Amino acid sequence: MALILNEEQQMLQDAARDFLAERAPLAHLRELRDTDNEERLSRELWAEMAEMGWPAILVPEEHGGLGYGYGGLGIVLEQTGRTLTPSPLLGTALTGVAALAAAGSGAQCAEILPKVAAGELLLALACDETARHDPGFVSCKAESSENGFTISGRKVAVHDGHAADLLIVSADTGNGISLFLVPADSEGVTVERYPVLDIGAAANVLLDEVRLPGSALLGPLDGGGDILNQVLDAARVGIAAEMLGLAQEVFERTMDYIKQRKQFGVPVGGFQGLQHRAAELYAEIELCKSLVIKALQSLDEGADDMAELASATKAKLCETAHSAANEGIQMHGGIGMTDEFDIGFFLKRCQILESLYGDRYFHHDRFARLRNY
Amino acid sequence: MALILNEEQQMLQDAARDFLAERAPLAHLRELRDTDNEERLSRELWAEMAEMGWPAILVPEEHGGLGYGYGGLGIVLEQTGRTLTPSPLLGTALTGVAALAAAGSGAQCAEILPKVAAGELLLALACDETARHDPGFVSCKAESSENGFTISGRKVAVHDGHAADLLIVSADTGNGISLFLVPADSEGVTVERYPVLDIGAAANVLLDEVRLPGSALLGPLDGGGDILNQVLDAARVGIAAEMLGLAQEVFERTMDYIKQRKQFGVPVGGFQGLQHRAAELYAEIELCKSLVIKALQSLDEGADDMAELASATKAKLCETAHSAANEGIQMHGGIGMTDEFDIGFFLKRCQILESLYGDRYFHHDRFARLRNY
Amino acid sequence: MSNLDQFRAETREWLEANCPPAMRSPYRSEADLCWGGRKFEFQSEEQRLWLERMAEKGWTAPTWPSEYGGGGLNREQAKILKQEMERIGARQPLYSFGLFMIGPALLKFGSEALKQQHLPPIIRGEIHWAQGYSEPNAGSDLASLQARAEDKGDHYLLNGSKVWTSYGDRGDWMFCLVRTNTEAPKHKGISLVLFDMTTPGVTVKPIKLISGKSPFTETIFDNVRVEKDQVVGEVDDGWTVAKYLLTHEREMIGGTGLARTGSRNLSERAIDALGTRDGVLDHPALRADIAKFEIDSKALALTLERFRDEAKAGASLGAVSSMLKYYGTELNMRRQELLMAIGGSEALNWEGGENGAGDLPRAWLRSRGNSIEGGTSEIQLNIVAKRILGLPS
Amino acid sequence: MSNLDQFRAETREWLEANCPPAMRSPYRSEADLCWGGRKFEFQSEEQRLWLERMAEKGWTAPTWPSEYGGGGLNREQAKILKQEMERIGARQPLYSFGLFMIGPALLKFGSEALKQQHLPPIIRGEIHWAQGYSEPNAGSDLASLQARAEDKGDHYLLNGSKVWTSYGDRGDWMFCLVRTNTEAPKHKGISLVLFDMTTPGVTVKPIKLISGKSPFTETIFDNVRVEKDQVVGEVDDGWTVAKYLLTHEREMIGGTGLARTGSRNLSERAIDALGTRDGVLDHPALRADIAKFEIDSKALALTLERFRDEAKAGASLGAVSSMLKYYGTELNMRRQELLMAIGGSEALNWEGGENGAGDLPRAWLRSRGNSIEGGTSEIQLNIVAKRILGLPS
Repeated sequence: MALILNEEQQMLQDAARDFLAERAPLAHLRELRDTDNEERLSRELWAEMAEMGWPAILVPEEHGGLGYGYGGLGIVLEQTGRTLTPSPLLGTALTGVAALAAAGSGAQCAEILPKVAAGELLLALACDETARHDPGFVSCKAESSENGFTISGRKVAVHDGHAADLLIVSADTGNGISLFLVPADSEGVTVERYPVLDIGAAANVLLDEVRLPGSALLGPLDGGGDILNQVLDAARVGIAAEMLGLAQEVFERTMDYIKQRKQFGVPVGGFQGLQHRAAELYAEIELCKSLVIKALQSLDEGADDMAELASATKAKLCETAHSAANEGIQMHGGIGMTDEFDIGFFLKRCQILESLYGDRYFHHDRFARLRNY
Repeated sequence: MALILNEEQQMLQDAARDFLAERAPLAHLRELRDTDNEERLSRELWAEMAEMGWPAILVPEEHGGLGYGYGGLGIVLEQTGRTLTPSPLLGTALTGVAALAAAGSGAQCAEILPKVAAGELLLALACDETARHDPGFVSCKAESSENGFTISGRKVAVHDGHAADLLIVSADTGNGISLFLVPADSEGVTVERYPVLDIGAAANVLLDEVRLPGSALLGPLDGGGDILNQVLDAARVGIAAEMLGLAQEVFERTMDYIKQRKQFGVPVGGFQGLQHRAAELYAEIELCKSLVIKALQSLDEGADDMAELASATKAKLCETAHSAANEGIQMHGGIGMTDEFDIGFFLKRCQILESLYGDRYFHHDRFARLRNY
Repeated sequence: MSNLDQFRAETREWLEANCPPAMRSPYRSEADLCWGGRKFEFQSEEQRLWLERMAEKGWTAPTWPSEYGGGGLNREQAKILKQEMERIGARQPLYSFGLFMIGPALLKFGSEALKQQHLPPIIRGEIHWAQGYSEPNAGSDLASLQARAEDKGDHYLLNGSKVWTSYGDRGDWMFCLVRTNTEAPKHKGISLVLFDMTTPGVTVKPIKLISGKSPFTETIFDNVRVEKDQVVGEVDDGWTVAKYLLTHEREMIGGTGLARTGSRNLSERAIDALGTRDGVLDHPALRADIAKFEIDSKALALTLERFRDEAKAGASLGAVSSMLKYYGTELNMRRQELLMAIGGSEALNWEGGENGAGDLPRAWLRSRGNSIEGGTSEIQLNIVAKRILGLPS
Repeated sequence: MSNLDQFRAETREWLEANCPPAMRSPYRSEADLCWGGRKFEFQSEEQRLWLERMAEKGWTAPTWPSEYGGGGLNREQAKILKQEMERIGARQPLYSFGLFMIGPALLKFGSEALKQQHLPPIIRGEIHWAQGYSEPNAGSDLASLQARAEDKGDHYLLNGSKVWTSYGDRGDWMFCLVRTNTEAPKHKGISLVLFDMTTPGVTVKPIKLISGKSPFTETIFDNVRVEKDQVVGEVDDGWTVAKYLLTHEREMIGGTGLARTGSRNLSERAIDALGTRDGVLDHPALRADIAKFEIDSKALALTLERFRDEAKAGASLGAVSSMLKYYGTELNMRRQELLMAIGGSEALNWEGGENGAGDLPRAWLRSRGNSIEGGTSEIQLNIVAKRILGLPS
């Protein structure tokens, strides 16, 4: 498939850009923070996004979705990366839907996906138990009990966990990992919400002998490990798409600034020291664009080398977006360090996205392992 | 001790610089190559160096040496690093003398060191058996036999091994590593000489049931491992001193070149892109100077943290000298790629010194291990 | 017993007797530093006492002349005092911009009257000095400053503003670069003036950083009266004083990248967070990055030591302060980046974490400014390229 | 069956029948490439035959018009030919600067007579073209070239010299940038001329590189006669043609960093040299560097693919060739550095090693020139900064 957007995708991109410019530019993030919005999320905005069809992009048509696939959802995420718009897109519209599409029974899909598509239900994936991403490490235990399971353990740094209605939880079921659908209001579930550095939020989730019906099992018993990896790879690519938007936006804002900012009587963008760094960053961002579009297409195609490509993409975006965000501050000089100016928000969000589902170190290691070295 | 040269050392530095400028500037290396000198070494030059007292610098006074210590020898090595002068200084005057001083019996020292000081005997340390430095890996075996030992195995990449009269060989003696003094003309010793990329040479050494007298054992039986590490640390610091001279010289030549070389009507050294890279390199070289002088002083003082400091110094010099040599070619442009011009020789020698007794990867790892992580 | 040995013995005895035990414990945070000044609230009686006792001996400024209340020590004696304080882990009795910055400038450029007026209160920690250098539209190009001191006969009238004053909200007096001559070329018409920040017309506003904290302020001048005898050095020649001060500042900042006393080093934190495997840190790639950092950190510490030794031996250091500022700040930024990588998702917590205040991500964000404040890294590299390497403009 | 399907079937059949088995094996070294030209010695009868057969169909230049002997294929057909050749692992019948460089320039700028004269021998591999661009004192500043073509009425007389001509010693004809007008601004008085290198007054000298090899030559012109009808494009407007050619060259070089068919990839070589432990390469730090390299390599390959797709969709690429040249060459240099690190002391052997000819260190040293030849990395970054990012001069 050609590594360019098709006509439908270009229309989606234009629509997303226009909507975000009007309804959720960067000022929206600042407003959420400064009005002490507890959830750091605007439910009104989410309702509008639902009207735009965004939570339904990945949902198959038979469950009331649009079936635009990852290629479509990636386009929207890239745009929200530019505006740093807080939304449940990643946790719900991507990760949540991917998990149900990959492993959900007919009944589970029929129950949950239409609500997701309508923007009425928020999901979150609770898979990590340590400060460093390590989905294979699961000490959370689910034991069979009459007509269902009893699950206990603690999950940390659950993205969107502070707002989710339904948690997808990985647990050790004796002979492997299994995934479970756990309503956040179940008895025994404690959601410990905390603010993170871009002034979004996340949560640690305590599960204390939470009793679940048999229908809470998502996918095969003891067979959740592969599904989890598959869902995580989709999430990683989605995060990379968001980081691509972030990197491009911070870079473009910085280029605009150094073209007009004068020092010693000339624009600072005329100094070759900055120019060479800018040109190098441009090259890295171009490489990122290629990885992201290929990875999104490969998700839709179910490509064999998906894991390798997802790790390559996430690793590269972690490096490049971070450089772009750092250079954004450095090239803005003192003003870039002030809270009043927006450029610092890019670095904050970047750090969160880098950490989520594996940083550069994690993915360099995984990439090498997948290539057998 | 203050991190500066004392008066005696400054005089030694001046003398070395003057001698090399007159007798062994870079043209000397080129001449050795172009006249197809088999050994890639000038015996006449070595005799003159011996007259200057260089092989005797590290030799204790009681054995006919000067006892100037590592501080003194490092100064000379730094200067030969500037002129890329091929000589047996590293193998004989540093490594060889260090080994005897550390572990030699009175008789061994009395027999060998005066000859070394007089420039009449060349030594080489044969400790590696694989293409990557790993002194702890010793498959070469020495077995006790009547009145002595029988030693068999293969050593690779022996620095100065192509010219040495006496080899210092590490071998497994059952309960540890031991060191042996092996005359290169012993029966069963085959020296496979090969040219290396700066057009010096090195050798692989085959030992096939070489019979040695008991007096060939250097230091305690099975106790050679620690001595070897101590000798290697001294050698690493000496190599770092040579690399420091190399880095400074290639950097200074490059700065001179970009000040006068014009492009687009102005000196290329006026472009900020090059200026920033040059300034960064300057900073790295300044850090290198500090490590080298401290490490040389610490060798003379027998400091506790010698191993850590030697690894830090070698690692940092590997990185910095390599960058300086690469930038030397890049900033010279096309002419820097030609054999006719001298600047490329710095990169070639640099690569050899980097590889010798552990590259940057080896020493980063060792440094971390020594710091318990 | 030599004079120096005797000095050491006396110093040791005095310190043992006078340094309160609480002042011999490692710093727990920046809050433990004693900054002095009118608005300063002592953390403890011990802190107040320690300052008072040291100030009385002039040992808050050991090498300053005793006629102004300084210690009057020579270099060897000062070194011994430092060693003896380190021996018992004594804290610095006073940190202040007066001691580090305007004091040395006054000693070098100030009139006798200015020295007598300002040095004693600095030594006693009574006045917190604030720096008025940068302006909103003159970042790296400091000499293009616009704050204007108009000659009104017996005084100046100051209008304009300054930004990036460290802890300006704690400031009692300000040393401030102002334009006293608008006709001259931009480096020529500048003077360094001193004034009390309670003078009518001075307004101080905090600048909130991306770290959520406000360690800097903006200061606005609306017809502020500055006495003519409060000019340091020659009128219109303040740039000479400013350059001296900037060099001084850079050298101080150059040490930022080094592990500070009391702060746990990087590899120990990494082992706590990541654990070991086969005896080494269980994260090979991060381990290599930490080793590179620690080697560079060690090399920079040795370089500071070497430059001090060279200076003692009479070498002129000049622009190397730019190199130190550049390298030290870049190193500290690398350190903060590594701490974030080690911390993983815990390092993202804005209000929790180790000290319960989001210290880790806030310190990391704060460090991004290191390569901007006090002259950007780009400016330092320009200085090295031109003044040390002699590359053409 | 569609026309394209039919074309594929016929192509497959023809290739099966005509590509000699020896021409379906991977390249073992550069020596396996067929460069053509008067001085070329075929390595084998199969190599000669394969060139002859492909040239006869015009498939050495598949998309060139058939009137000049080209294949006359449209883009889809050319793609199918490429796929079918890859399917059976067929080697390229001919590599030449005629095909890659002067041919496309002639198609775009050349007179009808020049096309008829030069394109057919290029397609048949009969003439090896050499490039005359750089001069000893005009490196990156190409337009300051001095080689002078003096107007002698019906011809020019050429004096001066060129350096860095790839394989100039194999050259039959040269395309050469010369100054035809010394009055005009430096970019305006340049023309691109063609001449036979056997013309009296042409002297070719090898340039020995630090790798010990001589892939480049210097060419000296002493009153060399150049016919006036051998000017490509307008007289004095050769800069336009030169820019087109440089862009073309950069795009070609941009692919250098990618793993080539038949060459073993980095991680496999690393495993051979270093072994594994617990299932991963037994050298954690080098392993991370190799992973970063392989990720960047993959990303660059995808970027080349994406740009091709964008070009097909009508986008104008322009200066991105500078980015590709920059990144591709830097990547190849990283690759060579990693190979040296993997090789350890074996990589230092100047005459031994894997192929018994010091290939590894020589290739590494050769690669240092990648960021210089064809426009330095600095020049490419300047072009990106100004033409793509629009940063001011």
